[in-house]
Amino acid sequence: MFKKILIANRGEIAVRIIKACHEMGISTVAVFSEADRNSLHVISADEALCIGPAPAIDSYLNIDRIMEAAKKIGAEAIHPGYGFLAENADFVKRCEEEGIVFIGPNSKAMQLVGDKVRSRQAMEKAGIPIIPGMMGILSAMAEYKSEAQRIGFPVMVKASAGGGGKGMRIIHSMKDLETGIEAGQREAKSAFGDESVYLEKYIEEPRHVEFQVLADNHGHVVHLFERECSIQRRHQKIVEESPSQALDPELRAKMGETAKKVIQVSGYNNAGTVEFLLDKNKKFFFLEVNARLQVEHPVTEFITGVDLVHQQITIASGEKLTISQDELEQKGHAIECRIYAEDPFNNFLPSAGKVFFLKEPSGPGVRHDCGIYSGCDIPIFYDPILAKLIVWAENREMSCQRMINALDDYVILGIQTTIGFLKDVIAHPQFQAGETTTSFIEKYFAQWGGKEKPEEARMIAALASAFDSQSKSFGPQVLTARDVAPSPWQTLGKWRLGGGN
Amino acid sequence: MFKKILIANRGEIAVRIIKACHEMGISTVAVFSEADRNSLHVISADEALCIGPAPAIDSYLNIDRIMEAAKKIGAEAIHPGYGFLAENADFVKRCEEEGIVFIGPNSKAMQLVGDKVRSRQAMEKAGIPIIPGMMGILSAMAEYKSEAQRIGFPVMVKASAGGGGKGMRIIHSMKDLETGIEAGQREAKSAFGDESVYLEKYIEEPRHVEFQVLADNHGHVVHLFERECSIQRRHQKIVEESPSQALDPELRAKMGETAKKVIQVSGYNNAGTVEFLLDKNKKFFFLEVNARLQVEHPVTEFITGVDLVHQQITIASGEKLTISQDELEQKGHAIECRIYAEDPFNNFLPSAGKVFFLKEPSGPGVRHDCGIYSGCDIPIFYDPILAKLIVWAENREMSCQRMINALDDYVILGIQTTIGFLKDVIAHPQFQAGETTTSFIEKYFAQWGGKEKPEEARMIAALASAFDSQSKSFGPQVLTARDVAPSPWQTLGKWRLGGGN
Amino acid sequence: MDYEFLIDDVLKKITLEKKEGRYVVTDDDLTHEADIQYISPGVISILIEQKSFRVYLGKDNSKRYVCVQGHNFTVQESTDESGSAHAGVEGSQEDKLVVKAPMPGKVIKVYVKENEEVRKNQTLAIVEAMKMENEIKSSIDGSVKKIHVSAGDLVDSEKPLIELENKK
Amino acid sequence: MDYEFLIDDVLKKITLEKKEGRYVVTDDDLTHEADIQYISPGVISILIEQKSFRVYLGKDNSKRYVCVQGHNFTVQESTDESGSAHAGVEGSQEDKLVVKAPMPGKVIKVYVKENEEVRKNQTLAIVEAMKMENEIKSSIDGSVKKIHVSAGDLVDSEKPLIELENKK
Repeated sequence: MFKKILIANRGEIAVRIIKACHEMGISTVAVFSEADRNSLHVISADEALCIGPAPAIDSYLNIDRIMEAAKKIGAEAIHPGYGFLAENADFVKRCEEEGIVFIGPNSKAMQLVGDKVRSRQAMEKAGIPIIPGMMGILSAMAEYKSEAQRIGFPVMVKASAGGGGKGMRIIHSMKDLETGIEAGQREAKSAFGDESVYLEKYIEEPRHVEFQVLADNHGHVVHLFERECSIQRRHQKIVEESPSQALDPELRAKMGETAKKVIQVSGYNNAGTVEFLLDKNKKFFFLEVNARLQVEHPVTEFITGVDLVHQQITIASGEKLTISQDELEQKGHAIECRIYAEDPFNNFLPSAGKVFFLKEPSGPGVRHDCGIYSGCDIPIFYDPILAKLIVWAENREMSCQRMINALDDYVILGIQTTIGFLKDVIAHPQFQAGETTTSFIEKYFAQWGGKEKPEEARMIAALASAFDSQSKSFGPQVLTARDVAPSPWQTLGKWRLGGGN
Repeated sequence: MFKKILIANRGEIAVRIIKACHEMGISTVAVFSEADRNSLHVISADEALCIGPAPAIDSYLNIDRIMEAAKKIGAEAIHPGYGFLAENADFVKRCEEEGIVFIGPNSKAMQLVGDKVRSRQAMEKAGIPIIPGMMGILSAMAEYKSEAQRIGFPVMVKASAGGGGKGMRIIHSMKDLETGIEAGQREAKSAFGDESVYLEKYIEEPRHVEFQVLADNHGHVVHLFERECSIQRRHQKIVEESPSQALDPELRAKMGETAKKVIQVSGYNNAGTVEFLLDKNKKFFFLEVNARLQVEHPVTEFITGVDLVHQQITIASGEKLTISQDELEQKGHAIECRIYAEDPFNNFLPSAGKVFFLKEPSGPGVRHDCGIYSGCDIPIFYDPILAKLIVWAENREMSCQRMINALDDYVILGIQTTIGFLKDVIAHPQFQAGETTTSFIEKYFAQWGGKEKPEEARMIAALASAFDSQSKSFGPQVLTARDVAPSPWQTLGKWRLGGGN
Repeated sequence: MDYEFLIDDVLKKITLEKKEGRYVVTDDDLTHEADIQYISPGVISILIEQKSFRVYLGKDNSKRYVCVQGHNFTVQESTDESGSAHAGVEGSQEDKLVVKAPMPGKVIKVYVKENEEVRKNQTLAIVEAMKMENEIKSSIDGSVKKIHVSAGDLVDSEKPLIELENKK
Repeated sequence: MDYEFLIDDVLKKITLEKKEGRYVVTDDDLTHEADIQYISPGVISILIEQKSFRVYLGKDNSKRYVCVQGHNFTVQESTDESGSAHAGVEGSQEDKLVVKAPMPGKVIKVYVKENEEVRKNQTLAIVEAMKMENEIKSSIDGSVKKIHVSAGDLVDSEKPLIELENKK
């Protein structure tokens, strides 16, 4: 087993990986940009190295600096988390060449599944159901037009190197095709350094159902059942759950076997996720492989009891899988809500600044994977994810209740977050009924403006403020505005989401 | 289902019950003594009523005041937690008479299992294995002496009304019998208002293994497997786990069936625990029924996935059990550590005062049932339990690692606690090997004085203090000593434990 | 004492007096007795009759952030100063002619050239930050007077990007 | 600046200087450069070379409570004042003759009578609190001069329970 692991990431996922390492007796190294000196992952690790300026391209995406840090500090392995270099095949290759273990798939498999067009070809050949669409990348706009014609509108523009909604766009008619493809190319380029995009048939109101997979270096593969991630905003998952309300045991087994086959065909190892779209007729299509630990992995950990980060590290160290498919079972129901630094009252514009107060929710069946603390700054340079709230209960009904209760018990002051919005999503009758599709938010929350706040709460807020201005001792300290990035987002126009996981 | 429940308790268990009620959509009422105005349970509840002065006898043990509060506020049910009135049959009867639902067993069953001597008789009659000892209560000291002679030393003095180590004493020879019985009677009187004690054969180095049971009001009984609670200090459990390392499936099934029979024989309903001693030859003896929610109930919740407080409330509302014995299984391994306000460096003397800082441990598989917060006062009037740390992992080895890691991540400043001591208990080779008996602490920790603190940590402590005295902004506030009870315990002589659960 | 707060920009008046160790609150015409305590830094416990409220409070130099029962409020003392600061948000006509970077970020694309005519709400440039693209739009019908940046530039907050001029 | 602390009652000297935004620490003869920040109320982050330390710090008026890597320390500034306070703990011979209640609690039993002879460490009474019984013992060989309480009494901290006198 490794003695020292470098975590090439930041935020909640870096903190979560650090905890897993400590439980396994492994020493941890954080790397950080100049904007992240006081971030939680730096404070939580045993060692920490600054690797460059705030822009990710100069720090968290800088392969040379990360390799240099790993060598300087004597790390035997690197965990990439999600985002940043997690799915960068060049980085994986570089690790392989320099004899540092990359905790993730091998570079060849990463290259294949990372190239959406090539992997579509490979999967079609292996008999995996795929969405009708282009089977190659084109250069001329005219060719995209004729392909779009062939597939039939609406079509999806997707980044070949992509994942997680980056560079993705729905195009409803020929007149929007050109600007849509250009925007997709630009975002793809900025997110992955590769502007290739392709077109696929747009499937209406599908469910997004993905299967978690573990594959060791010795050819053993198991799946750990599904997560349903249909609740999305701008192609970005915001709520995930397991089990999916749409699967019965038969369909689950069939999709699980398909997921394992996808992994085998790809020559994939370590933890990965096989994404499917499930249409209204319960027909499923292979979408892509996410070659990393997913944001939503805790959902699977809750329902199977398997610690996926422990497994990743164990597999990367060369050990054989000790879990067999027969032993695995889904128990109870888990839901995850992603907590973003975004203002749901104002078109979900990012909200950077200082967190003046944090109260983490807690209780039986409540897990909070957190990257922030009272007094920390949220920089403007990175993904707006602050934390994840995950709950487990015996059944879906109690799981929803527990989530609502935990969101009620969750306080973040100073910046805008999605907490209140998520509460209304979980409480929505259609969500409670399990009627979840990728159009859910668009359909039921396009006009969302929050509920009227009760007059009593407003009176209590005034009372507390009056008390605070009389009170000398024991109040909160005035945190200085030093280092607080200005938050001008509120005053601005239309934003487009260009990233995420 | 109930609309409003009054919780006749304080501390972590009251907070835990309040959370369960909120998840079930039930409004909560806290009651508090004058010493507890600022306690966490008061702040967490929807409503709160002061029921009297600090001494428990005038507040938490005062049946009239609690009934009055319940009626005034319109509570339909009372949850007693553990300790205080939880096993007081008079209180249960009073609730029954006044039409308020007591969330626990009926008064008749409570009376039977609460009388250790009568229940021993009943169990012997039903063919349940019991420890050799007295079958009745005596009045004259001379009779105790002849009974002790008959049973053979060493003998245990036990409170007839007792539980949780209260009034319990081991007597090794005739010359210690009289003072031992007197002390036991005094403690029993003070804890239960009943001085009756009896004698039992003392079983050497047994394991303490108990079975969690749920029984509805319609005659359905299930057991939720065992908890091993052998790690005790002065007959007080401090670490609990499940599964027990001493049971194989056959013995587990046999003990589980016996536990269910005990419950049936007693006419018992709601949640309860059947305690057994398991000797070196894997022979087990019925000890007693704990007619309440146990401190260590989260261990069972983790390994079975059943929320025992939800079940208690559901059963009390008259619903049928929806869990069947076949569906129940033990999954993974859970450990609980009780966090006491005691000074392990000084003979575990209680440590009252102000908590200047609290950092709660967290992470996957970590649960913290907590009754305190940064800035709260620990009053001297009640049980020294502050919180419980419970972890779950796939197997016992990882569960131990996770516990050690979580204890490392746990900070309480200002008062002395058992955190450091517990870390050494879990890390002890004999604990890791599963060699746990009720003599464990006596055998391996009699001379415990903590490990040498590393010089580096001492240097960092000095450095931080120096920095703090230079620093003006952002440091912790000096919390005023107002309301802090003096903590003179450290300077005193020998203490005897007179209570607990 | 009388207090006037802007709570989420709506005026709220309240009176709070200390009387024999307890507090008396007057809200509109209703008077309550309240037991109010700072129990922990940033946490206030309020008991009014039997009701228990836990309030979280954070503050910077000008604002209080308050959370009551899962509802977040922004509370400002209602003074002349805050009133005028409010009015300032609108900005002058002159300001409108200088298009500034809304936050530190990267210029992704500039769509216009100097002297080009533009319409109100036409997209002039795209600036990216926190993984989102922000379309910078024209506030007027007019023309481009000067362009200060080009694609790929890193810009600081408030940095002028483009100057416009009104139609002559 | 030079600091002298009593850490868990053991003297520790350290020097801390601020130099160009960073700190220089001298501990014995070793000098380190350190990056030290208050990141949150009561939480300090220290980076020394690549090592990362998270320190928790609480304080009352006379003491700091510090936790480093799971180890708790009590830190006092080593001044004359703290030294003399320390010496005061021992108490005078006169004090020893008045047996006081160690804390608020309840007298469970008084084992002695007035004028009864007692030996050093003999149990005089039992006081109970926080569910534990505390045996109150004689500090001298002598006799009981006066008894101020009886079983069942509630006593406050520092309340005299029993007065002793030395053997004549």
